[in-house]
Amino acid sequence: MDHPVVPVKTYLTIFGALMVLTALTVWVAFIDFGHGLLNDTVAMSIAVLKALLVLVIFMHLKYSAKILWLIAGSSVIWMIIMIGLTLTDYRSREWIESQAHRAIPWASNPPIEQAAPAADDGHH
Amino acid sequence: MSSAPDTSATAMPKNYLNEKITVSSWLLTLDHKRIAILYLVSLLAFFLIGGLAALVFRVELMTPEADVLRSETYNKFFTTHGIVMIFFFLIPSIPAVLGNFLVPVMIGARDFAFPKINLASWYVFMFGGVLALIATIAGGVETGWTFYTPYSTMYANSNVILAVCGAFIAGFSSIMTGLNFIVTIHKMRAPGLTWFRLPLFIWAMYATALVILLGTPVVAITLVMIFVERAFGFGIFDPALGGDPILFQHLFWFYSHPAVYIMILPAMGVVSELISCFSKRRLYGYRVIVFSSLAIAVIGFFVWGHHMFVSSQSTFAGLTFSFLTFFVAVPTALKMLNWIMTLHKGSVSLASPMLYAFGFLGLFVIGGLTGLFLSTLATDIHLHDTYFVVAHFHYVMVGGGVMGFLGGLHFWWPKITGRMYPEGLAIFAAIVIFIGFNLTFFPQFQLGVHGMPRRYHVYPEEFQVLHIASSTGAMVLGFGYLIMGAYLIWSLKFGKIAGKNPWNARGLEWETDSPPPTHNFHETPVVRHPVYAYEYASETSNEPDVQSEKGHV
Amino acid sequence: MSDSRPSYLAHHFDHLEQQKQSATLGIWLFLITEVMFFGGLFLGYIVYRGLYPEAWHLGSGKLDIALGATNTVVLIFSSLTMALAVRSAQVGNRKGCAHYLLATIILGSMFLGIKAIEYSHKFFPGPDSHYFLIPGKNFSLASPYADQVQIFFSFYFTMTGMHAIHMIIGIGILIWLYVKALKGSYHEHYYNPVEVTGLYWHFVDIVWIFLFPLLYLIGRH
Amino acid sequence: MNLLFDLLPVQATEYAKQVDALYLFILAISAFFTLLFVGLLVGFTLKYRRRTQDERPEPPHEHYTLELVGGAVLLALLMGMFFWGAKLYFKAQRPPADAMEVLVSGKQWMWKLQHPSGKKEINTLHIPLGKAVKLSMTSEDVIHSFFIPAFRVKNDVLPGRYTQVWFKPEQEGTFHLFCAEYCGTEHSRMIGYVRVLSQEAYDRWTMNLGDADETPVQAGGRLFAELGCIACHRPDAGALGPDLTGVFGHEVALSDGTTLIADDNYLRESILNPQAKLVAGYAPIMPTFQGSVNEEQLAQLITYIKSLSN
Ligand code: HEA
Ligand code: HEA
Ligand code: HEC
Ligand code: CUA
Ligand SMILES: [Cu+2]
Repeated sequence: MDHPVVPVKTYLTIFGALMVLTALTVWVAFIDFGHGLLNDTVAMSIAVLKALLVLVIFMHLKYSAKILWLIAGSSVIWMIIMIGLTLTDYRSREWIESQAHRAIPWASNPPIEQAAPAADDGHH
Repeated sequence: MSSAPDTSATAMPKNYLNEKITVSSWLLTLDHKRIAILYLVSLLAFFLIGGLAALVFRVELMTPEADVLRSETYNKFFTTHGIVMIFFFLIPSIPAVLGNFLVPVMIGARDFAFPKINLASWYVFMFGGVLALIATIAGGVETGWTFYTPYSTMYANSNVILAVCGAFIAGFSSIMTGLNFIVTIHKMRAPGLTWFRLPLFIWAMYATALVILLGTPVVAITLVMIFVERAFGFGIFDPALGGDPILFQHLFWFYSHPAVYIMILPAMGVVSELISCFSKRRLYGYRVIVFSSLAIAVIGFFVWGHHMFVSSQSTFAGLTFSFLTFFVAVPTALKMLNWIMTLHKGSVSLASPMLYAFGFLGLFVIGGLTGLFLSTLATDIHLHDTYFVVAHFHYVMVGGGVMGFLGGLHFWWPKITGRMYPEGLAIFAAIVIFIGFNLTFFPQFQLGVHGMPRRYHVYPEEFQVLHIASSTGAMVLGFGYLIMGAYLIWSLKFGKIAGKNPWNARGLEWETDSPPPTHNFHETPVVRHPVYAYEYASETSNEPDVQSEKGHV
Repeated sequence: MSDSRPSYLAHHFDHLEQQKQSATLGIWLFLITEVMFFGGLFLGYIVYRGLYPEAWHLGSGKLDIALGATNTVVLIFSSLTMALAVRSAQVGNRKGCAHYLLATIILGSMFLGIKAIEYSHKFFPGPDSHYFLIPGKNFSLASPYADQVQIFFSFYFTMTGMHAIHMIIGIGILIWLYVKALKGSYHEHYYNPVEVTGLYWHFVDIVWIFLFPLLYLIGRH
Repeated sequence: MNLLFDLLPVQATEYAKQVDALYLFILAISAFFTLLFVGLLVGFTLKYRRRTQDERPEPPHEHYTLELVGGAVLLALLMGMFFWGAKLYFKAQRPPADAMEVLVSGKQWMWKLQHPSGKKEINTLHIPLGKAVKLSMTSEDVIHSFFIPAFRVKNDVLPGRYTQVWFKPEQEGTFHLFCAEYCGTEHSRMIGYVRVLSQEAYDRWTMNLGDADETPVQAGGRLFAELGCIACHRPDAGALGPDLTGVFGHEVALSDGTTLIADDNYLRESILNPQAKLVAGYAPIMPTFQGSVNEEQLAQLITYIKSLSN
């Protein structure tokens, strides 16, 4: 079950693609898409694409057993768990502290500053 | 109990222990069994250091005033105790000693996939351990084992740098061990040994190794961040610059919560083996136990925020983490259920290893259930950072982890050394340890509920009575360990020869000599039966066990 | 079986295939730990970038995009030579393997050299600039966000520093491989070490593929 | 109280009683399962003890009904704990609107407290009976934690941020106050008392010693003038900065299009790091006051700004 030998041409093609993508990501960084988030999304998509090319061809994932896909995948998933759950804290800090108490229907106390009236209907 | 042939032969057949006995043959050995012994000796030394530190501060806590130690010294002692016990004793304990010894033998392999990495892991471990000891003993670190910023990076003394390096380096040794386990279990099983014929101890090691691989690197990078902030003045968590100390806690607990499962899963694996052997039957719900180990390993990564309910992480995050925490309790509870049901209609005998298994069950139930008080938001607000937490984690770590380790050590002692220890003394010591343990830590629940904060050097007078009880218990506990240490050492030379299979257990490790030869088996075993096939004479034979046919009375 | 065992088959394996698969599995598992290791830094980066976007733009603007891009090219190029080194070994071209390894070493060192130049610009900002960008007591930058930019630079140095350490370790291993490859140790029947090192090297490349846009390219528009 | 015989510590608030009810609920479940478990353990061990050396029991059957049912029942119990705990937790997170605000500043190794009347004290907190009290807490150095066991409340006290704790004492007396987060050498001496006095006694206590001090609101107003805030934050049309009247607790539109509710942390940030969140329609000209105000002054400024919203 030896890995098949990948032709040199494939390697060169991938290398070329990586170069093009590098140029692209630099070029695109100087264009204003109007919203910062969009720039980030484009930059990250290109980076993910590049990483995939390296993983699949240079690192022979394409020719490898399923278990290696599983490993590569799970490492990314775990990183997402770590980052995602931590961000539940950061993303919801202001949200809850100032107003979101109302959003929890079964918690019955009035929120900090909006005294009685907001509490009557309890949930919006 | 044992049908060991009571030969008076003093010379053992050639085995891994007596093959070559020069110092370099030990220090440069690539044999996983010898590496396990190296680990065993070093870990017991660390346990002794950590335990003695505890005894000293327990003595200090007998009175409300400061009389034995100064505040600074007290803080250094509990920090040493925590760091040593966690990073240098309990995390490596079962994997590095019993796992190292048994994984290849239990799966019928000649060695681990990467023996050199295995040896390197011990050296790395010792290097980290020595650094940490220099830091904690020679200089003194006083941050607690949790290294919270900004205290650790801006205020505590600079020995913290060394301690951090020590813990960082020890992490590598964990990773090396974990990596070896997974690759070996995947690639080197004996013919016929399918995944669902693996002993539960192997499954436990596998799950543990997963947690190690996914978690340890995160604490490593966290320690690196502490290091650069402390040593080079980089601002990472510094609130003065707008840094967030809570971020440190997230990173730290992302590893350190799963780490508690690194400590308990192996003990659970040991207990599964013990219960099966001393009830003489396959475990009830074998697959449930397998999958619950994996479930614990996975869910364990989702709950770290329960250490931060009052840290002022967002309310919503607290809610999320509390909710998720309850889900780890379910697979654990299922394991408990299966263990109990294995006894039902079994053939139960109470040899000393089984006593430890029972100790584990009784104490871990209490430890685990008190975990529920802590994962419930409102009660944790009150109980957080009190002695209730201290009692909780000693019940799970000492009552669970250490009991499992000692049970396993007793169970496989004849395999490891080729000799039996005196059973009567062993039972006595087990009982002393059990009593001492409860006397030490049960009063701490009451202390905690009444508000006694942890990491307190001096405390209000009304807490004294319970503290005295606890300190007394610690002495009894230490005494129990002392007896145990004494008879184990005694048995090395004077113990009765054990023979291949003193417990009449199933499993490949019992099919080879005690102690095993250097390459574990004289010829590669072929497994022919399901796991724990007590109805057959042995794992590899074709014949049903003759005894079992007439076994039912 | 023992009479037919080649010298490069370790005693505890049954056959070459088992040894090879173990090595590959092992290195991939190791790479998991690397992902999580850098993951911790990415987490910190994301949290602070969310809190202080302006500071992140400001800090990123202080980095030299030309040097960063050059380094990206150099590193990807080294990944290519590494892949070709593995391939040469696979097809039994012992000489080619050594040459490509050497090329990889040189490119890797170039990367580090350029990195060193970049670092030195932060240490010695030149007579006419009014800032000093090494985090710590002396950090100075005329900006209301100076403090938060300092956090940016703490991350910049920690991330690229950790990456550079990985490169240095990689180059060390490559040199060792090169010496053995010169002796012809790697060939179509046995090239595990080259392959495993290759996987590591590509991984380090991937880390840089992410670091480059995250550190150099934000807020350029 | 007697630690040996009392299951629970003093319950000096209504909230404490509610927490204890939950505590007893979990305790009952725990006791039940522990007893059941140990009972089975002992029972099975006796009943099925090994009688002959070569006894070989039947291997158990492989079906999973017991596990499924058991797991489901447990999960139900656990969710009960979760919701009950979460409900109380929300209560603890949200002080009533009329709560009296006491400023708390933690410092290695003491608690500095300041009352609305301006009265300051260290390590002992005097509060009136039956009145909701809210503590706005911050730290001058490391993380501390404000813990009053009799009220079942606790929250970490962080440098660079405000956190809060609230309670409504319903029993006169003296209760422990502990620092519950390890904060260095004298952590265990960072303790004090909470004295719950009747309203009259509290007023008398305030009068006796409190006349010399200005209130935080007064001090904040003075600082507002002294530091020059007033120069930009004037309630007239041509002012450089927004009028701060009625800002606190209300929605603020930011220049990036988002909105938020102005709370303590927002005010704090606006003063220390004004560029972080710009108010829509204003230039980023406000200087930072990082370094020119200390924690105490900052707290007074914020209290003053809050008072503009009443
Ligand atoms: C081996 C180590 C270990 C283990 C296994 C556990 C297991 C658990 N722990 Fe523990 N814990 C620690 C070690 C461990 N812990 C340590 C070291 C700390 C403190 C760190 C520090 O701050 O220094 C800590 C702290 C800690 C906290 C933070 C407390 C605080 O600081 O405020 C919390 C909160 O949720 C918690 C919860 C749990 C839970 C829910 C489990 C669960 O996994 C338990 C599951 C088990 C059971 C539930 C029992 C068995 C089940 C039955 C008998 C069936 C019946 C059960 C039901 C009704 C469900 N632990
Ligand atoms: C595995 C982990 C582990 C273990 C085994 C122990 C074991 C013990 N711990 Fe533990 N403890 C922790 C982990 C552990 N601890 C952690 C993580 C903390 C938190 C630290 C922090 O806050 O930062 C802590 C904190 C802690 C505290 C709280 C301190 C404080 O907050 O102020 C206390 C107080 O009683 C305590 C007591 C004890 C006692 C009496 C033992 C006893 O069980 C010890 C008994 C052992 C001995 C007495 C050794 C004797 C051995 C022999 C005599 C011979 C054997 C010889 C051979 C076999 C050759 N520990
Ligand atoms: C040079 C003028 C100037 C001075 C002096 C000044 N500010 Fe401001 N301030 C502004 C401007 C302009 C804004 C609106 C833009 C922004 O958010 O930064 C503002 C915003 C604020 C806000 C947020 C207001 C809102 O509507 O949400 C607060 C609170 C505040 N300032 C407090 C203070 C305090 C307290 C001081 C004195 C210690 C002070 N300011 C001094 C110009 C100033
Ligand atoms: Cu302040 Cu502990
Ligand atoms: Cu935990």
